[in-house]
Amino acid sequence: MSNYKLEIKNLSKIFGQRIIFQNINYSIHSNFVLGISGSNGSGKSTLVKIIAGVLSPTKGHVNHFVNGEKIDYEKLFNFIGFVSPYLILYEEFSAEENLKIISKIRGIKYEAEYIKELLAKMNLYSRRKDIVKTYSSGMKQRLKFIFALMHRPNLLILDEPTSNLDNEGKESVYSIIKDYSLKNIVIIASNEEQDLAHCNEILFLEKYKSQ
Amino acid sequence: MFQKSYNIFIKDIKSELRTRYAINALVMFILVAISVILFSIGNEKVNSDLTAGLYWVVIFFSAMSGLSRAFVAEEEKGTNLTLQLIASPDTVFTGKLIFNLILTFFMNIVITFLYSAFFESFYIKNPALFILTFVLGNIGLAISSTIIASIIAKAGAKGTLYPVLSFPILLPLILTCVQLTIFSFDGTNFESVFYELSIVVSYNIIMITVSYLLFDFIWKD
Amino acid sequence: MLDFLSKNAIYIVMIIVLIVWTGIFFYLLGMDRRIKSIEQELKGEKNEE
Amino acid sequence: MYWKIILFVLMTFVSIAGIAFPIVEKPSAWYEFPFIPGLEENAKIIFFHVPTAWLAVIAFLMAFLYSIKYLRSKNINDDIKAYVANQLGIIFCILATVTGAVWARFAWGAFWSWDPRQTSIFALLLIYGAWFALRSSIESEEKRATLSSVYSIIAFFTVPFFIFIMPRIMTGLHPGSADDETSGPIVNFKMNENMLLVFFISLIAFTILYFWMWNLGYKSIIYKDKLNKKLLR
Repeated sequence: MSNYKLEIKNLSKIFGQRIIFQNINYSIHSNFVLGISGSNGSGKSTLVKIIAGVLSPTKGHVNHFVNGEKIDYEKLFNFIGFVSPYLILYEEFSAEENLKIISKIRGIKYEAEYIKELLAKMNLYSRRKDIVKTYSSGMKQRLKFIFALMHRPNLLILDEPTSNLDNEGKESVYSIIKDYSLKNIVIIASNEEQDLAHCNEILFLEKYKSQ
Repeated sequence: MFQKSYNIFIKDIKSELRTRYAINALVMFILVAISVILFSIGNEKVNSDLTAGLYWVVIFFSAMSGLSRAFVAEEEKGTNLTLQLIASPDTVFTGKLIFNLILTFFMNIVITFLYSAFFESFYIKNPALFILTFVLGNIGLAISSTIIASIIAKAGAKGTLYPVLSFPILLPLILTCVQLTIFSFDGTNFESVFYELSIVVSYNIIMITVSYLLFDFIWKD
Repeated sequence: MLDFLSKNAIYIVMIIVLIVWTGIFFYLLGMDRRIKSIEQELKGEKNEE
Repeated sequence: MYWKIILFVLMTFVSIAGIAFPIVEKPSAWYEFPFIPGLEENAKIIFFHVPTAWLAVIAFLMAFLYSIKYLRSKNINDDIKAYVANQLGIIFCILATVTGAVWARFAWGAFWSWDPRQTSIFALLLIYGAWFALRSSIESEEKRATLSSVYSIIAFFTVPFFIFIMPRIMTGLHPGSADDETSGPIVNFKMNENMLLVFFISLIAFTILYFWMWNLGYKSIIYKDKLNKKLLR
């Protein structure tokens, strides 16, 4: 069992003179689902991007620990799975090619069996050889889940996970969240009641607007 | 680390072959640029100094039309975030740099062949010096244009901004390379061009160091 | 005095340059004051909060 | 406050000395400048032209330093300081280019002759121009600050190359570059002590003036931003 710890210290993000959020302090361990909620434009996506290390904060730090050891920023990306509406995969390649290319760039082995399983779970196995450009938005969203899970991350960040999904898709997402949170951390940024119902704790961004 | 960068490069090549945005346009651009120069020269006899200058002018503008592709394509497709999530900044930069290096060499070999076919004064008396200049110049060109491309990919008005930002940065390199090309036409020996060669080498070293140091800041939104 | 100046035109140039410089200097001085007063005002408001 | 008075006195002195002190064959009195063959009365440009070029370089250096500082601190005020430094830099760079060209028309017979110094200042002008072009094309304040800082730093590292390669490629006409290989901004043509003194006073006065203007410039922008923020709330 992996022992993952996420630590958010005095985190602030300021765009120009506009304060997005201020002084967020949080610390969570494995086997935890954290929800992030806030009105549109409140900075949910900004916060998850900072946690994933693709955006730099104005002040404060986000530290990731695995088994008590701090992870270098340079290696962080292999510990994180990320799903969000603004994430776009390479549309000129097929789903399978995308996954193969990505695992090569990540420098990990392409686990054919595991990915086949994921493709089947996400109802994409029959269309795996089609170019992503021809997919519907719901199918693209499901492909993103495979992209996020294929390297078995310790921290799964889901930004609006159920957008564009039908009921069946939503159900499989919830089952993933349930399975995954047993050993790892899952962060869900969403405003949907249904999504937030799966969280152990919810962080309301409105509280961090100003002191 | 290098293996991963190489895989990014392979991905770019595959994507390029599938979409063929840059390659076709680039080859046409080179042909057009050289024929414009040939038309404007007419029957005039061009001396070797001017030929060397024109040679690097074509190289500069071809680079400006093709080398921004590596980052701009990623930005246009919106796949920036994906790449951020699967590779460290250094890996990405190395991958893109390899892509641009290959593209620069391909492009400039084509240009060199066309020049030696159509320009009488493009006669090299010191081939070793010419090849050395060519290799070092191309490396410098690829490094600087890769880092500038990563900047303009995040800015608006990408097409026009690229040559504007690159020119002052590339000017020292291009001036020295023009000088070295003239020397290779004149058949100057290596000892007397040591100064120029060391300038090009130090330019390349400084640029690659600065690029790796600064790329983190550009790449992280 | 006038006679001397009309013979040595360079001194007229000098006087003109001096006048221009004095003008620029006092303009900058005024600007400096204005900005300082804004600074005071901003600080004052902070204390009231 | 004292330094403002000092600035006023120094600049007044430079204006008087630089314009009115006579140039004679054999200087004897303290206010007489030596006669430099080929330059004659034109030599007086040094008191006004060289400081503008000097300030263009100082501004460039300041922008570089504040760009580094911005990347480290992510404090938008550092970016504003770099911005104002570059604003003043481009103004002084244009002044230096124009005054140099006007002078060159009478000293060398042409406004522009691609002398190493002229080429270098042209390159500096291009860098400044490119920097402002880059800035105007980015809307997000933070991105603009980061990218223009990065560009500032890259550009800074290319400038030394001009100093090394220009003299090899072109023959210099510029005073102070005729027979020195490095052709840095060093003044080694024959000035006597008086002239040198006035020249350095002029440099000091212009530098103080620059810092004053820079100070006013960045403060006005920072306060404007603060007031905007207050109004938004």
